[in-house]
Amino acid sequence: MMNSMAIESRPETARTGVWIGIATISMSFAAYTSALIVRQGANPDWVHFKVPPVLYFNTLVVLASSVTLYLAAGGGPQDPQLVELPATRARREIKWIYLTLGLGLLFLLGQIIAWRDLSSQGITLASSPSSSFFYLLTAAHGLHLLGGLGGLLFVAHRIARRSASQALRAYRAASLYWHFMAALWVYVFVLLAVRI
Amino acid sequence: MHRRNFSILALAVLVSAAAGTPLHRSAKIAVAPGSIEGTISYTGTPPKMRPIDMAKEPSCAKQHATPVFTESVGVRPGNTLEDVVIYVSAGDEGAPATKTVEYDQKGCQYMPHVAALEVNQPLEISNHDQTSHNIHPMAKVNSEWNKSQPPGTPSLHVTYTKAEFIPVKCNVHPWMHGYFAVLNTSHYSVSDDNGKFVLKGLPPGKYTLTAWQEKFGTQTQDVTVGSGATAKADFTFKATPY
Amino acid sequence: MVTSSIGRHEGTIVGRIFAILVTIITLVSTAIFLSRIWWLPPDISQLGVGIDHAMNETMVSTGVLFVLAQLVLAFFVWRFADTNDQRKIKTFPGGAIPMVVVAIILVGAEILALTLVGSKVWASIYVEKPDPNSLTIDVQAEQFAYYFRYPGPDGKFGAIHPDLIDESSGNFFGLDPANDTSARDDIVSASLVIPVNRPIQLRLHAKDVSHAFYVPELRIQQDFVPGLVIPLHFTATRTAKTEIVCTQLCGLGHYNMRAYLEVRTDADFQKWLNEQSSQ
Amino acid sequence: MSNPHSSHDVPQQSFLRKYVFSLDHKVIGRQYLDLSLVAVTTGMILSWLMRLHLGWPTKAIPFLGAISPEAAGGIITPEYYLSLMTMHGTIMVFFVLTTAPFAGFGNFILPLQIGAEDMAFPRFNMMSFWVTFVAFVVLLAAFFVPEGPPLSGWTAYAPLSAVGKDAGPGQGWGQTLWVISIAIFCIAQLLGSLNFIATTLDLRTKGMTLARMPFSTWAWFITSVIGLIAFSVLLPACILLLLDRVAGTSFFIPSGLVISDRLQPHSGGSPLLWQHLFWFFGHPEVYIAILPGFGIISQILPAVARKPLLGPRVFIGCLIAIAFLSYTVWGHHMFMSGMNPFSATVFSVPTLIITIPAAIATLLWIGTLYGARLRFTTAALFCLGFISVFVSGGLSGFFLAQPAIDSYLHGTYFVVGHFHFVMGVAAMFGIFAATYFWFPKIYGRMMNETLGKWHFILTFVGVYCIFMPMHYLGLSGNVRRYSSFTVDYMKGSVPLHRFITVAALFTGAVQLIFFYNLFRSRFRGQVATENPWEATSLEWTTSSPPPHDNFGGRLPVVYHGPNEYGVAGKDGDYIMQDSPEPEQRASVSIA
Repeated sequence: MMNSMAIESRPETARTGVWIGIATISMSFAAYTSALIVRQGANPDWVHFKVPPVLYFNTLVVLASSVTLYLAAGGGPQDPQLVELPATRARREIKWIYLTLGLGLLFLLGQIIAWRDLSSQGITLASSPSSSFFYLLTAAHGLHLLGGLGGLLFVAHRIARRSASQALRAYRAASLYWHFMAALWVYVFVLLAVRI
Repeated sequence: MHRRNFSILALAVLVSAAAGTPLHRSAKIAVAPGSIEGTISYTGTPPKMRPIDMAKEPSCAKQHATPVFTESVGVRPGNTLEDVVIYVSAGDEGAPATKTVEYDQKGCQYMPHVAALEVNQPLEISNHDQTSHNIHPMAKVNSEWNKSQPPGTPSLHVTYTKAEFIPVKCNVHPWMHGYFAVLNTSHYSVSDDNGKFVLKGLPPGKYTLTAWQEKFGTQTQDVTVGSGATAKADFTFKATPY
Repeated sequence: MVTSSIGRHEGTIVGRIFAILVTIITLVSTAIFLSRIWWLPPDISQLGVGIDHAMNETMVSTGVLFVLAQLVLAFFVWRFADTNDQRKIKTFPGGAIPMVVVAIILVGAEILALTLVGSKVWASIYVEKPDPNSLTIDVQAEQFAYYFRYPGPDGKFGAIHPDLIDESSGNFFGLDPANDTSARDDIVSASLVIPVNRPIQLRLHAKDVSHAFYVPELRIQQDFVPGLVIPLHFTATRTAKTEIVCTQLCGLGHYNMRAYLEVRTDADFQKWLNEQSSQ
Repeated sequence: MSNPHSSHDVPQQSFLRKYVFSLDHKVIGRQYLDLSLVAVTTGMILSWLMRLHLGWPTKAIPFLGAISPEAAGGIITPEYYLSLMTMHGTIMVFFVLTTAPFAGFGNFILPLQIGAEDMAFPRFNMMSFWVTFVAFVVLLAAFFVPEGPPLSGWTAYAPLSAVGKDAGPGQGWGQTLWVISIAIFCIAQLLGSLNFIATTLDLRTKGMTLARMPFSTWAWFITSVIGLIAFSVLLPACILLLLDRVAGTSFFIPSGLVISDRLQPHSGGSPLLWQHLFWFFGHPEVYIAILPGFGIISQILPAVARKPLLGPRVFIGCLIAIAFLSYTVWGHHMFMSGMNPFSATVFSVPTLIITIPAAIATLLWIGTLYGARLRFTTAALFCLGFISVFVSGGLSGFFLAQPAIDSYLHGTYFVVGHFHFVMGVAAMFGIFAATYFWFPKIYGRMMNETLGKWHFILTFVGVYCIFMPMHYLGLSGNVRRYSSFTVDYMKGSVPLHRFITVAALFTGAVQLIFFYNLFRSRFRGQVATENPWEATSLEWTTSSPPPHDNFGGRLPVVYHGPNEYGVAGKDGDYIMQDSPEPEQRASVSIA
């Protein structure tokens, strides 16, 4: 987690925190997964249904948001001597961050559409164990992603203040979390598509 | 009501208030109340009353020299039925009742099996056993509660505000089942161990009478009570063995 | 420094008191264990012997460790108080290594012995298949009683329909005698009556929440899990009347959830069965 | 943080910022300790009521009838007993044994011991406390809801905990609040654990290598790793349970249940799933409660024995081994649960193996005493008491770890005696030791040692009188969680239960000495010096209590491990961790 981009010797506690958070979230999704597998095996009342098609689009959106966030950093390594971000560069970076933010919101909107789609078919939280897990996993992921949106806003705020090192730290922590959210969604999506 | 009858009406109010009967039913003065009596019986084969196995609660089991039987269908000699609630379901709106109805737990049985009472009438539940009971009236219209009553604790006092037939059970002793019949009328009765009932103090008039049995449901018939007369009303339920 | 002497010399008396207390507590506790004032009730089951054996073995080995550890602790506390005699501190001979070795060897040997003995006994009760000639009895646990069902003369259990359960009419299992002829002769009892020396196979199911089946004299215990039918088998070797109690928290009447277990001679058992089916 | 000038002058802060929503780890640590003091008092009073009822079930308890409608006439109903038991267990496990030794002392001491100015995420830290506080309030609120407080035990086995109020009193709002409270508590613990880990990894001062970390910091660090994994499983489990209760899902509720004559509208759930999820958390939780105690004992013992802890690296290894193994043993709570009997054997092996590191740690403590110059401070006595009760409780675990013997002892008072010794009393002794030891650092004043010693001696005798007899009861088949003993074969146990009740009331009364000492010393105690116990770790290099930024504008540099006792240092027979003097070999004579 440390690399040459770190411009101070002070450890990046925020990034450490995100790594630990990732461990936590992974563990709780592991718990949901094992509950899903056990519950599916416990009884033959598991009702299979097709995942709403909008989820395929959502998957693309969330992956695209990962790319736009990566592009926000300009792609390449940063000059370690840089103290203040040049204004043009800050503007450009903020633009990419907002694009990511927009894609994140689009993703959440898509999730809500998926829920409405299902509930219009009469598939609700309590109607079968498979739908319970569908709503549960998507809601849990969505809530965590909401936290990531907060992180992105914070990064934009830091870039606007144009302290290069602070902006970089914030970006490195928030983007780690955001990429993890994208990866977690792919996991959740595959799990749902395969099991439900 | 016309104006010239006003004084008569006022008198009637006084009389009826003194008699404790509702106003509009006794708009005529100088009448003697009548009564309704009858027998509850069944046709067909009723379910067998099964002996209750109280082995898990020796303190209760030893109170019964002869086996106790299930009471959900109280079959009595002459094809009659005990514990059927007979009440006026139309033609009477009841009057506030203040007398406390007692519901007892003794020998791991409810005494009586069915307690009939009026809306808002005080109900006192007590435990005369050496063991702890829980009283769980499974009300749907009224509010449901569930409380333990260890031996030696004070009686529980409750009232119900809406008419309902409330099944009562004790989870500690699964065979203990009873009913609270909460009624909107002050004219009701529960058939005795000969299947007989009598409703007294009814002002003359036309009534709808309902008989309710916990397994067989309800039956109704219209009865007209004359002044000082005793009307007959028998009910017959159709029984099936299972 | 004023405060640095706190508990230094004047405190040694407390250390001695502690050492004496530990010794007394150890000896008294051990004596009560050895006196067997509180002990397992006599065993009436075929497989209980193995459990009692494992129990005794564990009692002896942990008892020895208990007494040793506590007394060594008491001795060290007594012996190595700071009495201001300028003595040098000493390190335990060999350092940490003997501790590791002792722990691994002692505990390891213990584990091996216990697992070998214990898992055999465990397997014979809970893993091995029951005798094919066993008497099968259906057990239902509910808030807060047990009901036992025998198949009746036809040897077949009627099917269970939870929606037909009607306790007020005595239909605790939800049988359907109107349509199911095999249910009509099922015998339902509130006590578990069994013949002596005949393998018994219980099928445990719960009506509402989790419960347990525990008979200390039989040395067996098994939870009822709602939604599952759990088999349990044993053979009683002596006639007796004892209790079955619930050990899994099931609600307000948990403490009073019990049934009697009556182990009878074969003749007595048949007599009882006939009485029941005539009802 | 890298800028010592700005952090030295503390800005003027509002009252709220300074005492209520403080970001200072020391204030937060004290808040945690105060919260757990309230919690432990509540839990203890609940246990008194339970014990009184078990000793004299038909006697009315004065005033109780007036306080709680569930106990009409002062007589505790069976459901109220179970509620008391549930709340006692939940409060003690979550809000005392997890909160005090880990969140409380850990918060105050850990940053000091690694030479940091604060936690890595002070805001998370503050939130973590207040979320814990909310969880506690929500739990207590369950006492005041119409259907009564929850009664399905701290393990809340489904379906009893999941089906709602048909299952009896306490299964309405009370149980719902319980689930919500625990879920909130999980969030607080996750925030806290995250903070502990990040702080230990990132904020160690110069020279504070992992090998030089004090044992208590090691224990808190490992505990937070365990907590992170454990609570991130309990949280989903609580959410599933909550959905079963309020949203009509069927994760844990199977079909065909008839409860209070009503066929339940659920289908297909698995009650065992809850047990697996719960115990996957529940067993590590035992170590969350006890490992800080391990660390505290290992930290205090060298200071009072005036010699280094025997095998410091072996000890750390034991902690790590326990942490790892704690995730492989949860099934031993479920030997009788109806899970596959083969897996019982599988789970019993790591359960027995985990006793090896625990046994090594115990032997290391006893071995440390050999050739020591023991100073019997109250903290020292509680350490010694810890060793004694941990041995007693640990050994009874040998019985329960074997499925065959567990089939007799499971669900009896033997289990109650076992876990109260090993997890309750041992962890409490750790908390007491930590309190007497660190009180001067936390409040700047000394506790009264004479009262402390009385407190220890009477408590020590008291707990043995309470919990040793429970093992005898268990051997005779006395079942736990019974509100009275009406079963024929248990009737004979009542006299022994009365003895336990008397012992419990006595031990509880003895704690009044502690409370008095605690409050009096806070305001009237003798003023403490920087390092009253002549200990080596960094918290003793700063003033008592430490300034807002811990080290007064500088950060200490570490040259030594925490274990350098019994050597000739410039302060006496020990070398402080930040002392620049060269490392010395302990001048000990080998016996």
